[in-house]
Amino acid sequence: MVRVLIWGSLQSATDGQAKVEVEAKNFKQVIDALGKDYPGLTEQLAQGVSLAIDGVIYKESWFTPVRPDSEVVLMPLMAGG
Amino acid sequence: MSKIHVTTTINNDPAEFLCEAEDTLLDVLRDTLRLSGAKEGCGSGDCGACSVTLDGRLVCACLVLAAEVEGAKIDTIEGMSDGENLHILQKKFLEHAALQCGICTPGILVASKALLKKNPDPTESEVRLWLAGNLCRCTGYDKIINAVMDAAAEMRGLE
Amino acid sequence: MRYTAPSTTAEAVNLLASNPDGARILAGGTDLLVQLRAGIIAPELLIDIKHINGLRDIVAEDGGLRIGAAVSGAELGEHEAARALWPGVVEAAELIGSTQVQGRCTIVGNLCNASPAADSVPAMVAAGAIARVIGPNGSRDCAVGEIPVAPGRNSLAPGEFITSILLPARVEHASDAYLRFIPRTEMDIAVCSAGVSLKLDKSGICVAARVALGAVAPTVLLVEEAADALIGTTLDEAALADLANACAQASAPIDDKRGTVEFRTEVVGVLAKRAALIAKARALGETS
Amino acid sequence: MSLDEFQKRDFKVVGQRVERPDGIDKVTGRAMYGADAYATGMLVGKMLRSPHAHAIIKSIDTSAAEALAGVKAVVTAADFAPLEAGDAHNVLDACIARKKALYDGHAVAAVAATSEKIAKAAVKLIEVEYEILPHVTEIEDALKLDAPIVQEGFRNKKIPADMSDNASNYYQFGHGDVDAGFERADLVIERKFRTAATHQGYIEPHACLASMGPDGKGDLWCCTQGQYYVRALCAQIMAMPESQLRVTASEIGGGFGGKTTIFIEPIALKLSQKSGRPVKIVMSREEVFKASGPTVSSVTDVKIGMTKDGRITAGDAYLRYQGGAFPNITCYLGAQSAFAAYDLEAVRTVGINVLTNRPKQAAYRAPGAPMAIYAVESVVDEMCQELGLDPLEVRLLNAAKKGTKSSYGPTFDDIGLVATLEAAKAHPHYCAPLGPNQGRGLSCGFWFNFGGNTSVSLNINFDGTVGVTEGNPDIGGSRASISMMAAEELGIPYDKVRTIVTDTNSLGHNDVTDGSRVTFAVGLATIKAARAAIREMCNRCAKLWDIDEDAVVWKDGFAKPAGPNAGDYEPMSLAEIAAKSPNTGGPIAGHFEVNADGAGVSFGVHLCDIEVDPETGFTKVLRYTVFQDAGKAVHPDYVEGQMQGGAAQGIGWALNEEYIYGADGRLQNAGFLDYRVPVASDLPKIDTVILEIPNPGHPYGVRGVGETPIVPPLAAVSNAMAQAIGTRMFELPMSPPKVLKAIKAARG
Repeated sequence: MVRVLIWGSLQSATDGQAKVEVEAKNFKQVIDALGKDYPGLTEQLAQGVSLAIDGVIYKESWFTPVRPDSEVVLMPLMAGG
Repeated sequence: MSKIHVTTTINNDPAEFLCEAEDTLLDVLRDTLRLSGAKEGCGSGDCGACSVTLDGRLVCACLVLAAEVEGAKIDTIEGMSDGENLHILQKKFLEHAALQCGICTPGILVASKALLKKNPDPTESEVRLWLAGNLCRCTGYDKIINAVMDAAAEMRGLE
Repeated sequence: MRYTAPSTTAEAVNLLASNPDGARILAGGTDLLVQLRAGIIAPELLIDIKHINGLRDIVAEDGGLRIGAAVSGAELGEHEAARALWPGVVEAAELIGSTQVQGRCTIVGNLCNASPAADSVPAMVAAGAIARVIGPNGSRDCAVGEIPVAPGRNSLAPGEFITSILLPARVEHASDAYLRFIPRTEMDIAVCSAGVSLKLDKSGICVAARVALGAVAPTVLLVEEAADALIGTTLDEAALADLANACAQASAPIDDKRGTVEFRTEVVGVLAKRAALIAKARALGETS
Repeated sequence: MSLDEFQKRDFKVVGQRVERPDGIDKVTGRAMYGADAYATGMLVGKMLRSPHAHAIIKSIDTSAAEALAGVKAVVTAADFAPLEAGDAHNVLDACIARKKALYDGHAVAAVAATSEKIAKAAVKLIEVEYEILPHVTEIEDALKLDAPIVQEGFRNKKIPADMSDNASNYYQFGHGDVDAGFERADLVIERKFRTAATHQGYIEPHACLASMGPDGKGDLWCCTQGQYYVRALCAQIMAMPESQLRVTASEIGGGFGGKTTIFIEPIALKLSQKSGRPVKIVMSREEVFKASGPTVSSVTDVKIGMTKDGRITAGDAYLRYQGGAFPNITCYLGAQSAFAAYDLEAVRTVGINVLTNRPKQAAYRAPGAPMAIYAVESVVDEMCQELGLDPLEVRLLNAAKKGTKSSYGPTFDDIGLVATLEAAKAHPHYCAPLGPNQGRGLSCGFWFNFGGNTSVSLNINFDGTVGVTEGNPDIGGSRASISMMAAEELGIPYDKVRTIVTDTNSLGHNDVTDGSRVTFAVGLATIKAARAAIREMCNRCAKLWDIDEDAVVWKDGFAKPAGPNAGDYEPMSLAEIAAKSPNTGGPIAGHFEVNADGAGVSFGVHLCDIEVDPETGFTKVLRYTVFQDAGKAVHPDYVEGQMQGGAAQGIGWALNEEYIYGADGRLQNAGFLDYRVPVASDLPKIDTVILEIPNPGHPYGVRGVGETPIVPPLAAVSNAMAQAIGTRMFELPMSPPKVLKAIKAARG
């Protein structure tokens, strides 16, 4: 299981939990599992999200591996100027 | 209405064109004569990107009517280098990395050349004041000022 | 639109008179071209006066200087005699726009454009400058301060235009100065401004003064109470405080994107004080 | 990407100050920008724009314009097929009003004519019947429950029920128990800050030349930060396949985020399609201010708790951003970055977005962060003042470092904040004496930096020179940096390499030039493409020498036998291998395509000294120093240039730049005369100190540098102001009337 940190305003969709556990080995599996386990997250997931995996922000790379001890943080989709 | 015929000298070469009364010198340079080195950043004399000299006087080409330049002598960025030989200011701008996007660069070079002709040994604040009508949004002006000061020193050394 | 460049004033007057609504005088064009582009004006005819004999000259006259209507700010700034005679007027003229704009703009254009914030106008009013107006009925002289009548409107009759400005002669121990406030160091329109001209006696007491303010009323203000505050003093602290008060009292500015009523009222007095001190130092020969 | 890309090495080319490849063109006036393109038979396109901030378009009559001789096409929103909700839909609606004009300057129609004069005349002949609606342009007004609703349908589910329908996004971040943190504090300060909307102020107005053929193929030339994104949006809007639209990016005359989207391009394409001729549209400066994408304005509440020895116990921020009539993402970027510089046990930030009747905002250098960090850094500074603590020591005490759990969630790897703070502390600027009416301000700054989709192709020419093809417009000298990295990796001189920025159909996709990504991501792809070419060159040598492929290695521009066992062969230079390549298998090239990650965050610290005229409120910037971690400065001149340019923009934002709307909802200062960007005489020398803490995610340690430098100036100048005038201001810009008012209020 991988622990994923959920940002504050999304925690209403995770029963108030800041951290949720999902079964996943890569970026895509994290996103898929989050959507499946917590349907309240789907609106945000559809808008786009980034994942910070061990401190590095990934925008779309589905097959970036995630280890059970990885620090995984859900973030809104990052774009800039 | 018939167009106005204008005979002039641009970068030491004879030039003729037809224009309408409302055409600016910048319109004619860019669209008629295809000298597009002068840029239109504002069209109201506030940015200096269209700087040229008119009978040796630094002006914004957007604030001069084309019809007004009959018999005048105009110098633009296209005439700044002597064939393959860049003007010292042009060389110094490259050496000091005094440009980023480069859109303001032609105007700033023309303005700097006019300054050094009038004042070969300017202080840094004189350069800054002279160039206050040439907006640059990329560089924070620092490297531009360094390049002009360095060019001035080198040009004085050549005299 | 048509463009024409007559070679005599008579021709220019005729052209102007025969196109009463649709003709505009073009000298430096730094206001005119901006207004054309913005569609604020759409004249049928532009009359370029730069080719009229004498209009690009600065000539001595009765101890003063006559400045042609087509003399650019840069040309005026390079004129040593003008700088020496009326440094405040010249420095005001040099504040119009950038170096590029200086290459074209004229003090007559600045005056006729009738902006309350025109830089050269308070300085010229403080200097007691006289405009020479030519028109269908010949020429007449008029105090510079009578030219602007409202923002964007001047007192010239149909067919009239200004051919020159006379900066009058000046006695000893007299000088002038002009200051404006802008948020940046350059490239701005005055938020408020003050021109001060004064004359001292041998002991350094002010015996005559003119104080003119810009951008604090629909047109330039010549403030007699402000001058009175200086006359008879050495421009001590109390006199300067009275000057600032008189300026504030006389001001009737507006709130707009460039400044507030409160700011303009306060700062115009500060500028008048500082300009008065510069004019005094110049009159005493302490600075140029 | 692996996290250990970086390997220490001695650089030969990287780090030098070489001449840029586009330099000659730019100093001679030859460089071709957006407005410099011509096509035969070209028409001039002009827009008709709404004079109203908010109005229903009841009808548009274009018949008189169409009848005018010389007019070849007229376009309104009705000419575009409706799009599904999403990015392209919003972009098109912002380009041309469909049912409602949403802001002053919103285009409602466009014409293409044979001359500018005719086009202008035709625009005047278009008659639009408007039903004027009440408008709202300010954040706090837009949030009132009785406010006019700008657009329906953008409210998302997370927005609290008691909030106006103009709220479109709501994000909360943070960790720890904030309330308990405040309990532990010796001092808690809460303040409200406001920043005005500003504009990127690039000197080149938007310009494009569109050419659509009757066969459905199109070409578009435009100034943009991302030709591929322009293609994607325009193809969707024009309902054409991407392959049939080629977009070429011109030289770009400044962007700073403002050219990451489109404003005129679909209109030009549609006019071209309807007229059957090429159409050029060039925005006027007034149009740029009214109808491109300025940045957001903001209102932020910040509350911070601190112990008396300077440790921050908790931070809380509530940030509201308006970015015009459409939703935008600055609310979460700002909320995430607000406290990024600090190692905090408890932090909470909320960011919301508010719709108003203003143009759709575009990114502006580190979007969202400058306003957020201005508010936080102002409160930290005030607390230092209150507690009598040194502001730099307090930042050092609380600074985020490797292992810190960031305010937005992830744990930091190697970062340069402490190093930049130490550099600032050691710099003579920090202890230079100050005179009366002078003040010194300090602020930290932060930006995430991005990687993203990137394609690079690198060709070894037969004569031993190298061509690099990349797809990101060069906005600040990136072609030089990319050539340098190619030369470094290949072991050849810089002048043997030429890098060009290509069109959409000559190279794979590249994301927009944003997020300070180009030197990082394109550089990384270039290095990898060079490595691919090197592998092939080694293979060719192995064939020539008839040895195993693994037995050839590359060193300093030569292929060599791997060791004594591989055999004794004279090393072959790149040029020699290239010359023989037709004989050894054909042309040699390397390419690399990646969605790059591992960009590495960037921190900076700015020091600013100002002097204020207490009688007029005029502020003069006396001295300014920028300290920033560049990871590895590939071309130090252009790294310094980014640092100086960002600082200058930030100083403008702090002191004089602002969008001023009248009560009528119209923009009052749509020109460079009254939108006051700093001029040369407004600024002092801007000193720079580059630090190099390698980014673990890049082979050379490179981090993006372009955006961070606009973040600290807002608070640095404001903190200097507090010291200079003896009272603190809470609103930007600190223009003279406001400064004088603050001085007078403090005097009582």
